[in-house]
Amino acid sequence: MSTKPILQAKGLNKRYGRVVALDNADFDLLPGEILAVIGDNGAGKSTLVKALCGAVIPDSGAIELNGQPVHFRSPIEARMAGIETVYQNLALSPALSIADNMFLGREIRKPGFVGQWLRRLDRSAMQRIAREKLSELGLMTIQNINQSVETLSGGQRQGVAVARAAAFGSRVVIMDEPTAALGVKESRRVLELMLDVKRRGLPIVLISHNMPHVFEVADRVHIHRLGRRLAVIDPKQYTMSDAVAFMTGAKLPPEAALAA
Amino acid sequence: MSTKPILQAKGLNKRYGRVVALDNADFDLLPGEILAVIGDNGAGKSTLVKALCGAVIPDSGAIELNGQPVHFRSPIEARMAGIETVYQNLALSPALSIADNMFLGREIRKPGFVGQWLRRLDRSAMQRIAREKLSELGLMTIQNINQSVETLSGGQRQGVAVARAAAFGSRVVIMDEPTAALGVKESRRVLELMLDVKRRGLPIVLISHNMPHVFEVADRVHIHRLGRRLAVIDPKQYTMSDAVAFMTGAKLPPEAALAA
Amino acid sequence: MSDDATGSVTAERGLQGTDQSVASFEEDRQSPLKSLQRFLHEYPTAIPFIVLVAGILIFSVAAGGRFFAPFNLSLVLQQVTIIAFLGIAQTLVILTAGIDLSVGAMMVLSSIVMGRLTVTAGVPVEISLVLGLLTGLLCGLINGVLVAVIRLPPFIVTLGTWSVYGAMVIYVSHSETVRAQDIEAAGPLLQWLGNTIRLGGGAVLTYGTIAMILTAVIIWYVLNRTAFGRHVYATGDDDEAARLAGINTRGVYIAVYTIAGFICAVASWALIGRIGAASPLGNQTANLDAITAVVIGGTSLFGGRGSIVGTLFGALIVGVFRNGLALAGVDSLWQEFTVGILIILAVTIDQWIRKISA
Amino acid sequence: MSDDATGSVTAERGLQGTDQSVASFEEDRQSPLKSLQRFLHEYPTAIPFIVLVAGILIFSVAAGGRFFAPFNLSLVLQQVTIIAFLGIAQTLVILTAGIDLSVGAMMVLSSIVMGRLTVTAGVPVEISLVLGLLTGLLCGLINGVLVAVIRLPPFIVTLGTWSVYGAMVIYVSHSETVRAQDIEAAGPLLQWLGNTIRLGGGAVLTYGTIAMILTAVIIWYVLNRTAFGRHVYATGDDDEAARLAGINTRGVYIAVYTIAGFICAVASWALIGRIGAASPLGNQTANLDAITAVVIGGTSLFGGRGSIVGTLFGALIVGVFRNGLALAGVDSLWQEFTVGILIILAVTIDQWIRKISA
Amino acid sequence: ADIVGLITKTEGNPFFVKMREGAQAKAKELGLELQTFAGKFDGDNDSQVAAIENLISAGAKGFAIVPSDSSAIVPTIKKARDAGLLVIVLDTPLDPIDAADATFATDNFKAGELIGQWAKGTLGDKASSAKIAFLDLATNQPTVDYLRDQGFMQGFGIDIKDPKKYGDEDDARICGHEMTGGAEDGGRTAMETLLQKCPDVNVMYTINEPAAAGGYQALKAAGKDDGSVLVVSIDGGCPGVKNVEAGVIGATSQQYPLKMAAMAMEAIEKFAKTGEKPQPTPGKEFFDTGATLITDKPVSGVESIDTKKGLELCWG
Ligand SMILES: Nc1ncnc2c1ncn2[C@@H]1O[C@H](COP(=O)(O)OP(=O)(O)OP(=O)(O)O)[C@@H](O)[C@H]1O
Ligand SMILES: Nc1ncnc2c1ncn2[C@@H]1O[C@H](COP(=O)(O)OP(=O)(O)OP(=O)(O)O)[C@@H](O)[C@H]1O
Ligand SMILES: [Mg+2]
Ligand SMILES: [Mg+2]
Repeated sequence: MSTKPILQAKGLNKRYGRVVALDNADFDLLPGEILAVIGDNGAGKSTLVKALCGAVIPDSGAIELNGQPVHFRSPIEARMAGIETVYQNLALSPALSIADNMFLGREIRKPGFVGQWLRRLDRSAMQRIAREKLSELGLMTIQNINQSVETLSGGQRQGVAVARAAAFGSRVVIMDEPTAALGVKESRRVLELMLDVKRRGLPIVLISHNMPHVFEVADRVHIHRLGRRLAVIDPKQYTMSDAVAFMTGAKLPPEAALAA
Repeated sequence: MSTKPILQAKGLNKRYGRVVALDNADFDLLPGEILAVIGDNGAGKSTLVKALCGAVIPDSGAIELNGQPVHFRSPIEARMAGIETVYQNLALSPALSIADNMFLGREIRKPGFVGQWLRRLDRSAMQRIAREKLSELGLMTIQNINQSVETLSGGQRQGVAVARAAAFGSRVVIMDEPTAALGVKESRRVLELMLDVKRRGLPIVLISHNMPHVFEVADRVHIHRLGRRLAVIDPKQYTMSDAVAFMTGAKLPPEAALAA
Repeated sequence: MSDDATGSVTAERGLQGTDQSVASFEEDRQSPLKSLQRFLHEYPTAIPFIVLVAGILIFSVAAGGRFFAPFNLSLVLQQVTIIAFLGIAQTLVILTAGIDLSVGAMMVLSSIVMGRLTVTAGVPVEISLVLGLLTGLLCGLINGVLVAVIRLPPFIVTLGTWSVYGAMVIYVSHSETVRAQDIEAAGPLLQWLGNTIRLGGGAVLTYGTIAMILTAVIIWYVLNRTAFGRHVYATGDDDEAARLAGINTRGVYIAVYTIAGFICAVASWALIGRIGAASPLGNQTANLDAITAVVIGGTSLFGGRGSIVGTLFGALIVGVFRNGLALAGVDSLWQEFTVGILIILAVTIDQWIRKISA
Repeated sequence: MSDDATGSVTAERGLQGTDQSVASFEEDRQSPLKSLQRFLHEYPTAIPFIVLVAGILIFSVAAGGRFFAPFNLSLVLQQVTIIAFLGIAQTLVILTAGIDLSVGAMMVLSSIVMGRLTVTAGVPVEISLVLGLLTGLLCGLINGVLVAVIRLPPFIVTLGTWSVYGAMVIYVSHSETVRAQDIEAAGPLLQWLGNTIRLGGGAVLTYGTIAMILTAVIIWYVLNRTAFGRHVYATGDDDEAARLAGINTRGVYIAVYTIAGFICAVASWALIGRIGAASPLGNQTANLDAITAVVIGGTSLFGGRGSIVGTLFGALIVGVFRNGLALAGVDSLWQEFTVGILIILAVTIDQWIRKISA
Repeated sequence: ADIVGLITKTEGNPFFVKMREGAQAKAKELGLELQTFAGKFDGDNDSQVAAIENLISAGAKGFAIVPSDSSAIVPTIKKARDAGLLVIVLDTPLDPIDAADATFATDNFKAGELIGQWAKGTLGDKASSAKIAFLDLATNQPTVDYLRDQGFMQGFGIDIKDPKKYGDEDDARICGHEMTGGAEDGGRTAMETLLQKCPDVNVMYTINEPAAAGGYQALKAAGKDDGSVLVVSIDGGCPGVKNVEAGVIGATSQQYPLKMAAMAMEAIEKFAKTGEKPQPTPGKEFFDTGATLITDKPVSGVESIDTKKGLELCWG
């Protein structure tokens, strides 16, 4: 806890009409760590990360990146600040191809005049890289990189979104349930990929309902309950069943964790 | 294997342009069992169950329900035959309320003249029942049963779809990754609910990537690979790692399972 | 065997003693503005209503007492009756994410059928009335079948049938208006919806307006209180999901277009009541006006969201603007100009209220 | 500690030695029909092309040699030039799930500005041409800002600006045509796009048509070969997803409407070339014709799917039908009727081919 | 000030714009408050009904109207007259004509007849073998449309059959009818099509001068702008008369919207002051504001004025 958090939020609030999605929520992400965020359905986890990456503007609260206050008004700003996100609903354009989706908003242009002045896309480079990234994830069953995303299976789509974030994140990578629709093999790849990314020095925020995954890769676990951070625990000091108990309200977490 | 299958398919084929989603796939569901269908992403599991419940019309192949050949041309026909399905993409209407979605296509009308002749809906009855069903699933964080589905969290939506199928299935219940977005608590409820449904005598088809879940509840496991049924195994005779090995092609299943 | 199930099982040990209460958050005490916002959030139709009231207030000042007179206000109601009728029909269709460009043509065709049969062909007026209503129904059914069974885009279908029904109008009518005097002689029943009720203060209500309001109430009931209504919304919202959920979306499409056609036929009856005659000309822009009313009323052109009440307010907003500008003595050229700007403004205010109340 | 991780770990032991090859399925040998279907599935724009060819063949028989003469075919090309221009502008907008009802009004306004400045105000023709082009651009920009920044529905915005720009046309022009002779005297440059190139066989191509084709090529390039084009498709497909994926959707909307306005201004230049004069009249149906061309060309009104090439074919299909019917001696009443039916038929065939090839 | 109204068919047609300008000038001179209305398109009856209602509601003394649908508007006009307003119909008479207090009309049929006679006279012997292209207004044949068209045929010596519609004639000299919408682009496309149908066309009848200008562009493109095709039109607007002067149009029938509107304003003012209603031209059911043939190539037996005179009288 001595290092300064790379991404930090204090007292975030967000309500939708009557529904309170964030209720004075705090958040810290330390450099180089994998932070898991767990919590019941509807606890406000997705809203929290959306607030962190500019997709939702909180009603109140402060966010700091590297100690500097930031006010993202759109996901582009967060992305330019180096925060890359896999959204729970994936944020893919169904009618576009896999390669197009991977490079949406950061297309590669051809070298030289054609690219500089005619702004022509380098299709083949993008396709090649897209295929590489997908292969790293082991998404072998994708037969055609120019297939439109709407023709992919649910898991294949998720793979595309994860590959995109992992390939382009430069400061923080946020993943909202990246393995929810993935098969055993593909999930394993995503976990390995996360460890890879971590090795590159990038911190990761992982939202997941899969406790074995969480306990396998996370350095710290942020437990979210009823719109706020309930506690942060060290997965090496608590068991899965403790975590689940805290998260569902069956047990109260110890003071130390609360203070974390 | 002595009992006659309640739902059976033989030689189903389905292609989308170049992509072959079903390649001569077979399928059997025995009365009263929970049959898990596992396979890689894109193996064709969703397409298989869609073909079984009328959402997709296969290019060729035969389907029998209770030994009678059936040709569902729409999901309504399958539903009228008693097959209820939780689709992977949930099939909910975002702008409608939770209660409306639960009763879509089988609304309850008021008793007497108002219902019979003016066809007036019994809103309060539907809301009451909807709330009951959701509570059974433990979806406590839903604050308002008249909330529109688009305002729910991903997991909450899945809960609504599962509750709907479990409440109305009369012959077969099919669930395509029902716990993918659910929390630990909610997943547990769904598993319990499945066992409940099984106890009522209804057979269930469960598609899932979660091996512990599959091995906990399934009576038989249908392994799908590259568009066809590779094998059917008994989860009591094989380990999870065997199943994963078969499904990913790391190992070949024994002859006996292949013949099943 | 079950050597593997341990992971999930151990994790779930933590579930014992789980909190079973329903989550509830404290509501902070609300300022009046906050509660207004919350109110608007829950009743979005209130927004066009507010715009309407604002419009009435503005013109009451700008155009003086003549505008706010009961007679004039009831006049506005008469003037928007036809557009409101078509707007109701259009709302149904738009709720299913469709559009019906042929509403104006169906209305004119029905009115010509009624008028010509009665006056030229000498058919008893009751029968020609029924045949006229059936004409609208049939036209709507054709639209519906093309949309639902052949699965053509509604825009194209109704653009095509608009031409076709328009040509039929000319063919059937020989481009001649069936004169009011002749209708009055041969079948006054056709003009029945033109009768009026006098209310206090000089206000005058036509039967046609009452019929329109009745129609609106019925359709409102159907949309909000019956299963069919829910199916309309679900189909418009996401028709694949609705189909998977077991709705006969095809039936919904056919029904919606057919009902729309029928409402247009009723509108044609009211139209004869309003102008006395059955005219083959005109109502070319009725489509656009009706769609405008629907959209100003807050119904989404992408389907699944909207309401009949909104459409009525939408029609009234445009009617009030046009009437108010005229009474304020604005030149006809600048009337168009101002109506254009006011339409944009009305929807801007709507958007703005929705945003702050979201 | 990690006493719990066993479950998932044991399951994954099975992953060792996983098959690493890319899945591939055998393709059965294909019949010619099958390969046609596959071809159509991959190149959906081929469908309007087929309908077009079919139309040409039919009229070559029905209307005799007069129709199939090179001169007549080039005439059809001239006749659809303006609609195709507007259709290109409209395609851009519709691809973002919008609609622009003001294209016709923007075009007429630009042409009036060019004509009046040159002839009445005596401004040098080069300057008035530029000012005219800027007029269209500005009108489009206004549409774009209203759509993107205030987030109003495009239908309402452009309905409103249609009224506004229409009123401006009347105001600026005093409803008077700027005569062809006067333009010829004061600024023949405005009529430059009316010049023609003679091809073999009597076919005649105007510079306007060439400009239209050039515009189509440029927009095609932008849509298919640049990042901006991808963003247009993504925004139209699902604008929330596009926003989350880091696209400046607001910028896309503004750009698209502005470009559309500019294309309309170029169209107005071609229009002066075609009719010689700058007229405040007409082009009332241009909007609808342009949208029809877009939709027949296979572009979805819900955004994200479609192509410029389809729009060109769509415009040609309607042009061929109208010309062919007239040459076949069909009465104008039945022309309307038949065009309506043909529009539906064309799209039916399209749907049908797509279905069998799916 | 007393309120008076003017309701025209559309906003965009110069004919009606001039009418509005005439009425505005006269109303200002007489100290009246003028409210103007227009339909959204040719044949827009509904907007005119609403306009009349608004005038009743505003307490107007009277109004002048160019009816879009001369019979469908009648019941509404009756309502206005019952409410004590003076109703003057301009340009196109009502059906029945006495449904209005007064009618100041140009005789559109007569206007057509004049150019028909002129064309026949100009062609002389060739008239019997002429080939005529008709550039009409719209498929639904609004009143002006068939009156002008049938007037022309009558003047040219074609059996018009039903005088209330065109298209039912069987004279071999008719090449065909195409719709122009009364605008240049429609005129050009229509004439291109008719030229394809009948390459030997030598007479082009046009519903109005914008259509004529558009049609002329088609002739020009086909190399037929050498005077081999006679162009006739109706309206007599200043650009139209200039086109006659330039030889684009052979002859046009001039009408007088400014005069019509100004007279209507005077009549309403008089009625408001004295209760006196205007009287029709002796021998006719309406007050004829006249139509004059304008051409620089007069034909004997058809009265006409030249373009110089025409430009003095033209309306815009
Ligand atoms: N756009 C919205 N409008 C209204 N309510 C919303 C909206 N988005 C989220 N909510 C509500 O806010 C609460 C928190 O939602 P959120 O998606 O953050 O939950 P979550 O923790 O991510 O759940 P899950 O694990 O199921 O994804 C839920 O009760 C949800 O209904
Ligand atoms: N509508 C469609 N159009 C084209 N291809 C499709 C379509 N639906 C599915 N496919 C393809 O068919 C194959 C099987 O898809 P399916 O959804 O059945 O897989 P799945 O086994 O359910 O995978 P997952 O576990 O990821 O849900 C995939 O390769 C997919 O790309
Ligand atoms: Mg979430
Ligand atoms: Mg699936």
